[in-house]
Amino acid sequence: MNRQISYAEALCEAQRQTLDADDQVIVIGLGVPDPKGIFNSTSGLQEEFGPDRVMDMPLSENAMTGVVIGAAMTGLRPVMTHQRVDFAMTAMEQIINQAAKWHYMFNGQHKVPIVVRMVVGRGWGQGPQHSQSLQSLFAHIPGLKVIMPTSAHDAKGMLISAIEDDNPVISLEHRWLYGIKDFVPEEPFRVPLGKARVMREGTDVTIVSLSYMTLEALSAAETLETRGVNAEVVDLRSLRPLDEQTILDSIKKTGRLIVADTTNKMYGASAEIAALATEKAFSSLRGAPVRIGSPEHPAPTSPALADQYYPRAPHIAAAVLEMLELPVDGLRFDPPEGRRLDQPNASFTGPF
Amino acid sequence: MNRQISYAEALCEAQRQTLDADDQVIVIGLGVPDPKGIFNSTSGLQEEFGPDRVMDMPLSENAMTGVVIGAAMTGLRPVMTHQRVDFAMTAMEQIINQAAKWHYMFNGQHKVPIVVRMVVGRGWGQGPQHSQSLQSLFAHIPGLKVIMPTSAHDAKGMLISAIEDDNPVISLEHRWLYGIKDFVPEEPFRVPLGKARVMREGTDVTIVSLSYMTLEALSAAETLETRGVNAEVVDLRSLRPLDEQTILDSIKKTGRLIVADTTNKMYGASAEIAALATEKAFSSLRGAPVRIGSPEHPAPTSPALADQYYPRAPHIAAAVLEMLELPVDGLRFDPPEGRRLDQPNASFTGPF
Amino acid sequence: MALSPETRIQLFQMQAAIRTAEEAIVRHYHEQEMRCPVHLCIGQEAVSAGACAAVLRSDYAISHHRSHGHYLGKGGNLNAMMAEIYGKATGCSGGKGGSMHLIDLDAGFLGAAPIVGSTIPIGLGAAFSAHLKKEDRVTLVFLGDGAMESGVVHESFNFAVLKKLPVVFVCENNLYSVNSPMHVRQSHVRRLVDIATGHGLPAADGDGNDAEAVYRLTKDATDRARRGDGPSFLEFSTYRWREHCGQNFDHPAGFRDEQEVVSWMERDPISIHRHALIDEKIAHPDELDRIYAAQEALAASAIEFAINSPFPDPNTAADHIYA
Amino acid sequence: MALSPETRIQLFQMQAAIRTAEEAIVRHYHEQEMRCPVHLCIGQEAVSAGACAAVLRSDYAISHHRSHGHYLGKGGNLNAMMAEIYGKATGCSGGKGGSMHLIDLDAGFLGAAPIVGSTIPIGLGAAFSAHLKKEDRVTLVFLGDGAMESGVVHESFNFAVLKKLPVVFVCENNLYSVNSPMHVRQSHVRRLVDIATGHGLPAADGDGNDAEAVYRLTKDATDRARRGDGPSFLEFSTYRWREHCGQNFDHPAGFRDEQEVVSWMERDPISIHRHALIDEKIAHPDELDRIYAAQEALAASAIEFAINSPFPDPNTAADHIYA
Ligand SMILES: Cc1ncc(C[n+]2csc(CCOP(=O)(O)OP(=O)(O)O)c2C)c(N)n1
Ligand SMILES: Cc1ncc(C[n+]2csc(CCOP(=O)(O)OP(=O)(O)O)c2C)c(N)n1
Ligand SMILES: [Mg+2]
Ligand SMILES: [Mg+2]
Repeated sequence: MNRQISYAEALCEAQRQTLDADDQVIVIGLGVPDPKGIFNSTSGLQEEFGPDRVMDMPLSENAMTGVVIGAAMTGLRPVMTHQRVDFAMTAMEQIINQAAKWHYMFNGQHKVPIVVRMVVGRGWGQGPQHSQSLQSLFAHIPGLKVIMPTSAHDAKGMLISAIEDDNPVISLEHRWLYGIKDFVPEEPFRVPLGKARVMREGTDVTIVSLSYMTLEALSAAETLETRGVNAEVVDLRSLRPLDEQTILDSIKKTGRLIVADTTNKMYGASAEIAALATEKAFSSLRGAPVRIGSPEHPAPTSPALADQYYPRAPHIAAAVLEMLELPVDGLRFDPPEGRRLDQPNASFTGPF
Repeated sequence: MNRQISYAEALCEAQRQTLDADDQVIVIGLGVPDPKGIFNSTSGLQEEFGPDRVMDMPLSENAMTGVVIGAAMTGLRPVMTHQRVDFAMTAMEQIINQAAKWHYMFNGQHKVPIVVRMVVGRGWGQGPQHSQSLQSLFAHIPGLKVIMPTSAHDAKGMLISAIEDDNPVISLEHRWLYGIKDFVPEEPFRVPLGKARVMREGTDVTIVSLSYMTLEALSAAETLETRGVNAEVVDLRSLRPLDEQTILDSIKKTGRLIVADTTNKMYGASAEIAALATEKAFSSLRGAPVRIGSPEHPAPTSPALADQYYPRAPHIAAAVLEMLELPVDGLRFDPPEGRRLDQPNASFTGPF
Repeated sequence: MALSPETRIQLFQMQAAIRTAEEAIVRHYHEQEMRCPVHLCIGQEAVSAGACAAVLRSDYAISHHRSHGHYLGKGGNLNAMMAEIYGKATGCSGGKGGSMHLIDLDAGFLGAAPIVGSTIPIGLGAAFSAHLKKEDRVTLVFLGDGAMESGVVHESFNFAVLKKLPVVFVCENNLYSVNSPMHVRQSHVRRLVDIATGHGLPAADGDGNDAEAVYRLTKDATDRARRGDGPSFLEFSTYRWREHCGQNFDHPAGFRDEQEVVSWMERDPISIHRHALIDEKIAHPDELDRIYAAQEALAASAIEFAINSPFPDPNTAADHIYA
Repeated sequence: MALSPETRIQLFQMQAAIRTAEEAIVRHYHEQEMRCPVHLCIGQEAVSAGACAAVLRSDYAISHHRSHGHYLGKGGNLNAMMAEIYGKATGCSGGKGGSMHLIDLDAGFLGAAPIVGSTIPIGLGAAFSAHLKKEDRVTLVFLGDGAMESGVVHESFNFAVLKKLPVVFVCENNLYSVNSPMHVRQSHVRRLVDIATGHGLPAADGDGNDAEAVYRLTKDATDRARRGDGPSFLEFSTYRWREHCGQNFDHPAGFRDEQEVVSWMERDPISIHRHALIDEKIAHPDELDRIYAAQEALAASAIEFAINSPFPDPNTAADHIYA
């Protein structure tokens, strides 16, 4: 239980173990058998399970989504991958109108056990069409389950749950997480969908964060600690079903809410969390909830413009300090030595 | 100035007058020249302006959206129509990745003056795939403008503004509005995009409503008046840009907010309005904002199931009374005589 | 391929079953108790009957907005269809779907959905899973001429050919997409079969008002699929008599040319087939009339079943959101 | 059609311009100052040079992720391209776009965007507007073999043929989509030109490593378009030498068969063309070397221009959200 593996390895292991346990599982997507294997999250699977179970596909995201839906309805459990959520926009019709609805509209006669993995992210000049974080588009749709695992542990446990789930699950994975390691059990295990995770307990403020922003929130919490502020960090993990209880419990304890999303605020996932908090925990709130997100324009490509686009730990810390009417000076906004802001870490050298 | 015409006629007039004023305007969409002309909103236009300016198109929503984007970038002003927002899901890639971004990502060198009209709605057995209200999917995307005119007056004035606007404008029109009449000036006029409209002044509670729900809200306000409650009704009209000022001013006056959307709440447009209110008018709020929307499942087809799916005026009134801790009894939940709940009015007999 | 007399009479019977069901809807639709859009296939029965007769009950079929014929052809339960259109608990989708969402899994009818083009890859997915599981099972994917304009059909053709999937695309070319004639949507230099062959998809066309021709072409195609020789595309020319959606004729209102409508009605697939069976002495007119009348009675009793069925309990509206 | 010596030398020069620009990127990319993905077209220069030479500056072109060659071929500003890749204010998109979003409206290069397939209908829309406005203007739409799998290409072909639009689809078949070879994506029984002709779209294929052949086929196609005879589809077989994205070779890492790569590198379009010009005595080797060296110098100076240009002011990030 003290084995550390990366997020990508954890995803790969989840697929390997479910492929192994259940003949009906297949893995399909552009570049799945590619030596680089979707940021290494599918590496080696085709070699192990053969091209009938782990396969590439034509550049036909729309039809191929329909194909996995039809395959799922007739007994398979397909896991499909898109290298960018942006590419999946071509398949929205199948996801929103079909995958999300066949179970309901046929009164339970069909099941659509598909998992659609989509990569979101930022940095390194991905620009307006390769770095969107479009989770709220999926999270709005009843019939879908929508998850954003943050840690390698949850990546494995939630992907196994998703593959075993009888419903369409959209999994959004942040590119900057693939290399990050965590303690991950070797045997198969399940992390339930629809449960948030308290990553750090605190009493002064609740930070609900999504995906990569949880790392920024944890780092902000450390900074805040040095200033005597005790932040609770809740990693949302699932957008639908939404774990209202964990969020509300935390707010009831702290009386303050910050929501940190990986994208812009307007009509985004952060609005739902803020609305939920006020609708159901109004009397606990000691101040207005605050959302943290990128500005209301597409992501520019040049680092000179993009560096300012993404809020980070110091921005979260600043928002908390402001909320508590504490001085906001002396926060460190520069990246660590040897790293630029468009890389998750110094070893990351592009090109995607 | 005391001429009354229907919403459909108002839309048609807006298109006729812009087609007339500007050679670059074209109107295109499945069934545009159809004798029934998109719920009568395009009737007669092809006869008047010819098939090079007003035209049908192949059942290729995705490519045709690209075509109007390319045409717009090179000088035309296309108005495109989808008979259901559900069909437009096939074109999400073009709308989200392309239309919304070409101006920004090329640093202002391209303009994309397109209007994409989409029909939303409910009733008469449209069911899960023909009655969605997917406004929040568009409203989340920077670079798009997103409108939902409610009255015939605004339908005309906002469509003219949209056609003259140099940006991609998504217009969502509720099917139950097409037949409703209002005073509409004959000459061309503009209603600015990005401005909400106070439909009814009040002091006790603010109801922010979208599209058809504004009619329900107004009717609820009348009921409330008989119980001594003075409701202000704000017709949102534009989702992006969002008229924060009008909403916040109203909340500051009333201290209470109800948001009534045409669809489900989670991650929907109503979440943004509620989040905005708490973020920017927290201290004015005398209670938790409440959202009103449909339940978190697809729309069922049978009237026996669908009748309960859509909240109406009495539900809004009940929510207000609850919020004010007033008795909620005696509200009339039945439809008026001679009408069923799946029709906007008694003369509506389907089939769509 | 010579058809047995039994098969030929079955084809007649199935066309009668579809026609009488649709006519029953026509008779009752104005009562405003079937409260959902209906897309009738009167005039196109030969395709449904012929194509579905060529496959087994264990084979799959999938359809779109105009699915009544495909559903019944594949053996779908008539009472459950009518009840579904009436929004009743006994409907094949428990009232959640309506006319545009028919399903009968016992009969291998996987479902229908009205976003044009979208069920094509879903049906293909069923064929893909049969292929991966090495099941002896063919899938019929019904589509219209309008669907041939959607990009997803092209993506589906490519994947079907690439993986040699056991699927037959059955395209009913009825010349219209809603009220839009072919020439505003597709160039006359483009033939539907050529698009298929362009993808390396074996294609054939035939008379969609001749159930036996439809049967033969579909049988060939499904035989090939069963042999592992992959997918096919079949185009059948036919014609819809009534308006796109609803129970009326639309030529009186000027939507289509009266002459065009009349000339196609003169080529009524059912009476053509009836005459053939009589001329070739396969059946006596009285026998065929009896068959037709029996179907008529079934249709009437299905309507009655539907009317007498209970509505679903409103409290079940939130059932089956998740599996 | 015989090409003039000037045109032939221009074709050489343009190929050299593209090659040297790409090689300059290769030399500097590892410095990590071009901080965006780059999709190099080394090995494919003949298509860009040949197709673009066949059209006028006032004609339009549009491209996708691998657009450097198309942009330069169409007359796009080299300095502005390099500056864009470096994320500088002087870049053709002011740094907002990067390598995947080149544009030069003065040169009729409408833009490039990396969602595969998506720029095809947008280019078609430009042709549609030229057609409606009765402008004498042809649009070149560049696409790859991968894009031929996307549904939108099929929808676009249909509309182009339906409206007889002045557009030429120029498909570079380089056998790969990222690291996926043809056979996992498209059946060998499917030829790209057949898909086009299936739509009634006149189609031809040619050697994509022969700039003059590309020129001739494109000239024919654009002549037809200008005469009002509508769209065409051209397939050119060619090969990408470097990895899909980035500056390295990928065969040493085992992504592609070494022999395959080497055999295509032996068919280098630039040296083939160089030899032809020399053998046919159109140009002296020294002249060609001078031309090449001059392009090399321009590429180097473009890099310098880019490096010396200022970054955009961070405060301009929110400019141009709305027009
Ligand atoms: C994607 C999409 N676009 C538009 C529609 C509206 N629509 C419903 S049926 C139909 C006509 C389809 O024509 P065809 O495929 O030929 O079938 P037919 O109605 O003739 O049987 C259209 C355009 C739709 N349902 N889905
Ligand atoms: C819709 C979509 N799916 C997937 C991708 C990822 N992708 C980027 S380039 C590419 C390969 C395209 O191949 P091709 O069209 O042949 O162009 P080439 O790279 O060979 O020049 C892919 C799959 C994308 N950008 N867009
Ligand atoms: Mg048709
Ligand atoms: Mg390629």
